[in-house]
Amino acid sequence: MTFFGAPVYFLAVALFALGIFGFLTRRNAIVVLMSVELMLNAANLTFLAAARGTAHVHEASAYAIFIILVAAAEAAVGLALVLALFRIKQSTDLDVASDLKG
Amino acid sequence: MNDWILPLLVGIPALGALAVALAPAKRDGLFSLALLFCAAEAALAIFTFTKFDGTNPNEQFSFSRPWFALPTGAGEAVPVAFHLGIDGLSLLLVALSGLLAPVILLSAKGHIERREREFLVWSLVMIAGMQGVFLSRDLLLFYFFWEISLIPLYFIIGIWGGPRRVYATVKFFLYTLAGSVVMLIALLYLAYNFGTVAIQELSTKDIPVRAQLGCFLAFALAFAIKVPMVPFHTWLPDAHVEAPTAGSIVLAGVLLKMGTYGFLRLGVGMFPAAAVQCGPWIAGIGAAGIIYGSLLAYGQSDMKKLIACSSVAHMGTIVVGMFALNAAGLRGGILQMINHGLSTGLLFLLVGVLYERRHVREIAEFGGLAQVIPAFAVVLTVATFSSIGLPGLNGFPGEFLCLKGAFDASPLLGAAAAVGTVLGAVYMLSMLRRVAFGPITRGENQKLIDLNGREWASAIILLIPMVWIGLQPSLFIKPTEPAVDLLISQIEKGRRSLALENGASLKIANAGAAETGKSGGRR
Amino acid sequence: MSLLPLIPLFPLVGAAACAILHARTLAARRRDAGAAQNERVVGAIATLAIVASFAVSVAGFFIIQHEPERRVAWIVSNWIPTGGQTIDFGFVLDPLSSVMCLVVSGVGALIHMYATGYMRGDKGYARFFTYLNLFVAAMLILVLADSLPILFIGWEGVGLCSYLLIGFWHENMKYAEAGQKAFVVNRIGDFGFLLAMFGAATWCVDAAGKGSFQFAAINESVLAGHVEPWQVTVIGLLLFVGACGKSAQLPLYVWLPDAMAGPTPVSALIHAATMVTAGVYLVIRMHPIFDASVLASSVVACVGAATALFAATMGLVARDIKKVLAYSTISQLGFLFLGAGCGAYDASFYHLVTHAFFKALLFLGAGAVILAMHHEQDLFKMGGLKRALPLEYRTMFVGAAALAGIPLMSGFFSKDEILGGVLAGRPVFGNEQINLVLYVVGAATALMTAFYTFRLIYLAFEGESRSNEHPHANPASMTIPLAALALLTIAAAALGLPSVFGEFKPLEHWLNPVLELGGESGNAAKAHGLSHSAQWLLLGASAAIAMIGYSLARATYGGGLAKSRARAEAMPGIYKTLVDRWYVDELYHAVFTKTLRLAGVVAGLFDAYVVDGAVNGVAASAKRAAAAARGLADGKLQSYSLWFGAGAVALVAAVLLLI
Amino acid sequence: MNFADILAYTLGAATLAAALGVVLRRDAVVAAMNLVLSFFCLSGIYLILGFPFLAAIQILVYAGAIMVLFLFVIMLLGVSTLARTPVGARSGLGAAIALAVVVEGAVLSVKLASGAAANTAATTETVAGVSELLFKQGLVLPFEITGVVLLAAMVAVVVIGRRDLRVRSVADFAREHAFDPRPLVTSMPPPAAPDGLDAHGLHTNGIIKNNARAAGEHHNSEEIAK
Repeated sequence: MTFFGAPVYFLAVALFALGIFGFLTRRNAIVVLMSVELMLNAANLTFLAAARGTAHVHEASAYAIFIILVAAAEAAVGLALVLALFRIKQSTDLDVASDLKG
Repeated sequence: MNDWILPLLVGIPALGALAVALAPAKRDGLFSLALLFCAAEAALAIFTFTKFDGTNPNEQFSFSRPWFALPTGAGEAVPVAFHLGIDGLSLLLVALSGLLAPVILLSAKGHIERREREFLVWSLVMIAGMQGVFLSRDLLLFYFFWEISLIPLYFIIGIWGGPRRVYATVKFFLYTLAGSVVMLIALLYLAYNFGTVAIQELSTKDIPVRAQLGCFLAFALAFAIKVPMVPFHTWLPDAHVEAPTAGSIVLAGVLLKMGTYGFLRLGVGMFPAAAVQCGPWIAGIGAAGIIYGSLLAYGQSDMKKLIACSSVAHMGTIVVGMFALNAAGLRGGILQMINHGLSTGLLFLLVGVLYERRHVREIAEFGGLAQVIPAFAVVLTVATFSSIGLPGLNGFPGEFLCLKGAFDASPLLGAAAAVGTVLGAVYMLSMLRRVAFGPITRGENQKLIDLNGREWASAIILLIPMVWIGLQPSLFIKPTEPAVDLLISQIEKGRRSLALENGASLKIANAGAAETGKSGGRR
Repeated sequence: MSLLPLIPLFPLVGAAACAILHARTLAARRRDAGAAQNERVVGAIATLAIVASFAVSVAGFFIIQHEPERRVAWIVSNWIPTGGQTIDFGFVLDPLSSVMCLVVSGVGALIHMYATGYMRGDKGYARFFTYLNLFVAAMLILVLADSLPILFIGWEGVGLCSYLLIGFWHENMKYAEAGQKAFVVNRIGDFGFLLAMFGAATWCVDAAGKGSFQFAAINESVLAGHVEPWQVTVIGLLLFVGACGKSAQLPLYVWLPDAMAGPTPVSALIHAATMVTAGVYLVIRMHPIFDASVLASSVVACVGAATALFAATMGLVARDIKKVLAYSTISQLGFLFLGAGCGAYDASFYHLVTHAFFKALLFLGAGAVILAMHHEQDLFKMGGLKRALPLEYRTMFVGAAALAGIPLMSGFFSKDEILGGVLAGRPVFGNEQINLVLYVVGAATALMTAFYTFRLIYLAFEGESRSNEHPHANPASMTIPLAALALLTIAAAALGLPSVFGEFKPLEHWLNPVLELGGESGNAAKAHGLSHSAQWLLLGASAAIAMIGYSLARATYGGGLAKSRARAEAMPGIYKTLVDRWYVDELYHAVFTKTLRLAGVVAGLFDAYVVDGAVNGVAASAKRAAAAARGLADGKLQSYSLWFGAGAVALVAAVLLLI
Repeated sequence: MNFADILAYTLGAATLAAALGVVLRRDAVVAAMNLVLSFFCLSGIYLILGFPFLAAIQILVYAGAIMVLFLFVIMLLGVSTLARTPVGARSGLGAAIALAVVVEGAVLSVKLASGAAANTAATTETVAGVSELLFKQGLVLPFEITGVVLLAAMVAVVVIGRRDLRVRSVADFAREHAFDPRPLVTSMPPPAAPDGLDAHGLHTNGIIKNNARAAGEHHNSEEIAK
């Protein structure tokens, strides 16, 4: 049966689920950011798969591009934060940064 | 028509508070200024008592100004009026709180050393709040003053109290507030369902029995906490032990009466059917309260806590008297409110006198004071015997009527309440003996000085009415009679509507039943 | 007749005057210690007040003779409006209350005169007379009251004064405790009285169905039968509970022996002549109730007899001169209730009057002896006072003779009347035999009374002195009342000679209007009186009893303590129990005081932990919940995102499931 | 099941494997490499889907730029050697949520797939079409806004990345930038003890500690102790 029916969406869902799992459980800040990228790609895939062959192909592509751009900005800022965190705490482990507990 | 009296009764202490707050004077100047206002308040209260027309059952000197309107979803807004009025039920209480005003000030002068200005402001606001509660004839206004009178005591106990004052005052405040919140819900229910918050109108409207029961129970909770009735009484001993003497006098003297007055005016007055239905239960709890309060008092070693527990027992007598729902019981309840205010007020005054000299309240610390300070011992003896209801003093007529009312309602209830008189004698006399009689056990007691001018003045202000009520009770009972008879007619109306309700439900339940319309209430 | 309120008013005014004088002496004493006590002034005021009241009573006595039913009333209407039955502050002077007034104010005046001597030098002199006057005023209110609540005012008033007077020397904690015990036990009695009052007001309705507190109305309604039998019995029994509390009958007698802690004039006035007789007065005043209910009157009779016997046994071994007299008072009161219970109201009233005289005489005599022996009260440390105190010896002998029932003395006749009344009286519990048993108990008590009375006389006055004190003479102000009372005791015999000596019974005729309320049932004893021969037999028996008692006492105590000590060793067990007063005090202490104290502590703990615990629990649980909630915000980013994720997932699931 | 499907399936599987690698591998660098691999596979899928321009963009921007940035940071911080357990304490809950997402995603995708119109493959994505859309009509404003977003991101990165990042309040900022009479330090002072303070209470070493003067104020002893 064709890949472009349900399976492509299953792939997207799987990627998204893995992204969430990585985001929620990995303690290393950088891997967390990567998981975010993963989730964004899953979204991209869904957009494109849905628009395949229809009149909205260009729009889907444009949206995908927007997503990629935003992902880039997000990655940059995320990494800068990780850098700053490292300077203060000498580690990228997220659990260390818990000074704001109340 | 002299409708200026009542707003002045509430206004004088309020203005006094303002004056004291702004006056540039120092300690003594402030006290004398406040005393001036309180003396005016007392004079006006006595003037009101004399001018009150004892034959007219409904409210007099009423003063009513529209205040604001409660917007309701449907229909027009519910008008709320600043409506003050006095009638038989509240006459004696207004007179009592007027009379207590100078007593509070005089006793405060002895033991308030710091932040006097604030204390005076708070006590004057307190008095205004109390008068407001007894005078308001509009439910929302009643609630307004009910809350207003709570805050000053919170500060009085909280700032000038004893070591555990914060715990005591927070407990007191929250406990009473919880009750009044439930009351607020019932109040709003009434406002929105019956379109009015005027007590007079609500009393005449015949509210369906089921709604009456709900509202009555809500109001009853708030008042039961305030009275206090037994399961809700634990805040009283703590509040009293930690409160300064002036705070204790006002708390025991008037604040507790708001609960019983509320039961009377709002509970029985507005929801007679529910009152008839719950009457026996509340009276039963009241009787249990008498015995439990007395046992509590007997076990105490702290003089002030003993008197606090004794007022739990006395308030139980008042509740039993009132919820006997008959002529004698209601008269007794109203009179006993005043008697308890006077005798317990005097007892706390005397404990304050000892506390100012020895800074300790344990009964074991005293002994044989009659030999050192005989005048004090005489006044203490008079107060003790008035509190256990000795004929010739004010306690007897009130307690006699309450017990007679209880007996008329049901002999068992009468017997249970009467046990209180015996237990009362046991713990009060044992306290009196351990404090005033026997050899002088402590060295410090040797050098105690007797009552000074100020203390004598405040004691005499309380002693005069105590002896007068004892010798001529009719002077104080007669003016309340028309209002009580009006209340009795309300109760009869409640009994009829209850019987109708039971009758109706019986008819529905068993269409063929022979016996319908059996009266649900007392015999 | 506006003279009536004057009777209690004079002592009230006297009390007020003495109080003011006392306050002035206190102020004076504080300024310069040792200011001269104006004893003479205080004593004069107090005694004059009582004498004035006595004078008015005498006047009243003669005035009511001309009144139709010998009855005069004075009322302040609507004193306490109760909505139902009104309570009026009213006095009534009728045969019964007039005699009581005479006795109270007469004996009271003599005792006041005696007290001016007895209390000399006491620093609370004025205070004593304030209380004594107040007491007489309260007693007069009690006697003159025309309705139950006003009687209750007098009732509690005398309770208060006995509390104040017993604990007069309050420096001694023992005396203060005795005072408190007296008041509390009285209050237990008053509990019963209160309920009886309410019961009478609600149940004893007249034809129109309206209840009332007035004696007249209540008696009428009972006689007219408007009241169900069980209600009459309940009222009767409750009234008797009140009477037991006040007149120290069996269950509630424990306070009287301790009440001897008060000064002797107090014991004479309150615990012999007046207050303790209030219970009997109440029973006589409400006799229709006791006539109507056989159960109530039988209970009264039996409790009276039991108390008489019980108290007499304790009297045999008491060492303290005042304790002996206290037990004898309880025993004689038992006699009065026995007579009243059997319907012989006039006999018991007659004995009440004579008892008031000779018991007051004995107490005053004992007071004189105590004062002479520098406050020594133990009989075993006295002896041979005959020579030192001749007048006291003679007057006390007269009193003792009357108490013991020596023939031709007033006590003999009145006690005989009672015993006759028991035999011929209403059958107790419905059968005759019990009357016989009660007669035997009465006789035994009479025997013991005779024995311990003369034991007291011999121990105190006969034999050689067993103490190194040399007694000094008492002032005139004390001896005159003794003589007066002795004369009264002798004269009282004339009040009611037995019918066998001819129909000379002035007291009985005088009381008829009050006691004849119930017509035939009113005075059962007289209805089928004893035949002449039975009466002679009765008189002989009583005389014999008295003589046996006298000779026994003379034999054992004539030669000092030797024989009595031997007798005591013979039966140590019984002797010990009697000395320890049948361990009743310990029993009461254990049963009542301890349980009450325990209940107080338990209530305190229950209150602090359960009720307060619940309140604090609510507060604590709120705090705990807050702490738990705070655990969520642990600062870790990922835990926040976890909850975020969980929320999102749940939302999506909800949307999916719902659509 | 033509050739394209087979290729698509393999690429899909490869993407999944790579994604698993990203998530589960302990070493950050290996994770990064796996991510790059997944991007490549994805671009392959885009090609098959008919989005050639986007596939290129995916490779260029994602794999080329973003991943390079990641690797750069990883290398800079040298964190890859951190040998700590990869998975956090709450992994159980995380896994549960992931599973829930899978289930819900599956349900949604089935719903999405069934609704899709028959793919007529009439039009394929062309660069002209996309550029027409982005620059001429339709999505011009969003495009410019993403430009601004990127600018903002750059500024943020510059601010955050500054060397002397001090926890600052407005008061500190004002105090610091007030006129400072001290002469500028012309030459770099010799490196003093790691956490020594110079006369003016300023830190001398390169690594940012909490602002000493600020620390002085509220005694953040934990910082100074370490």
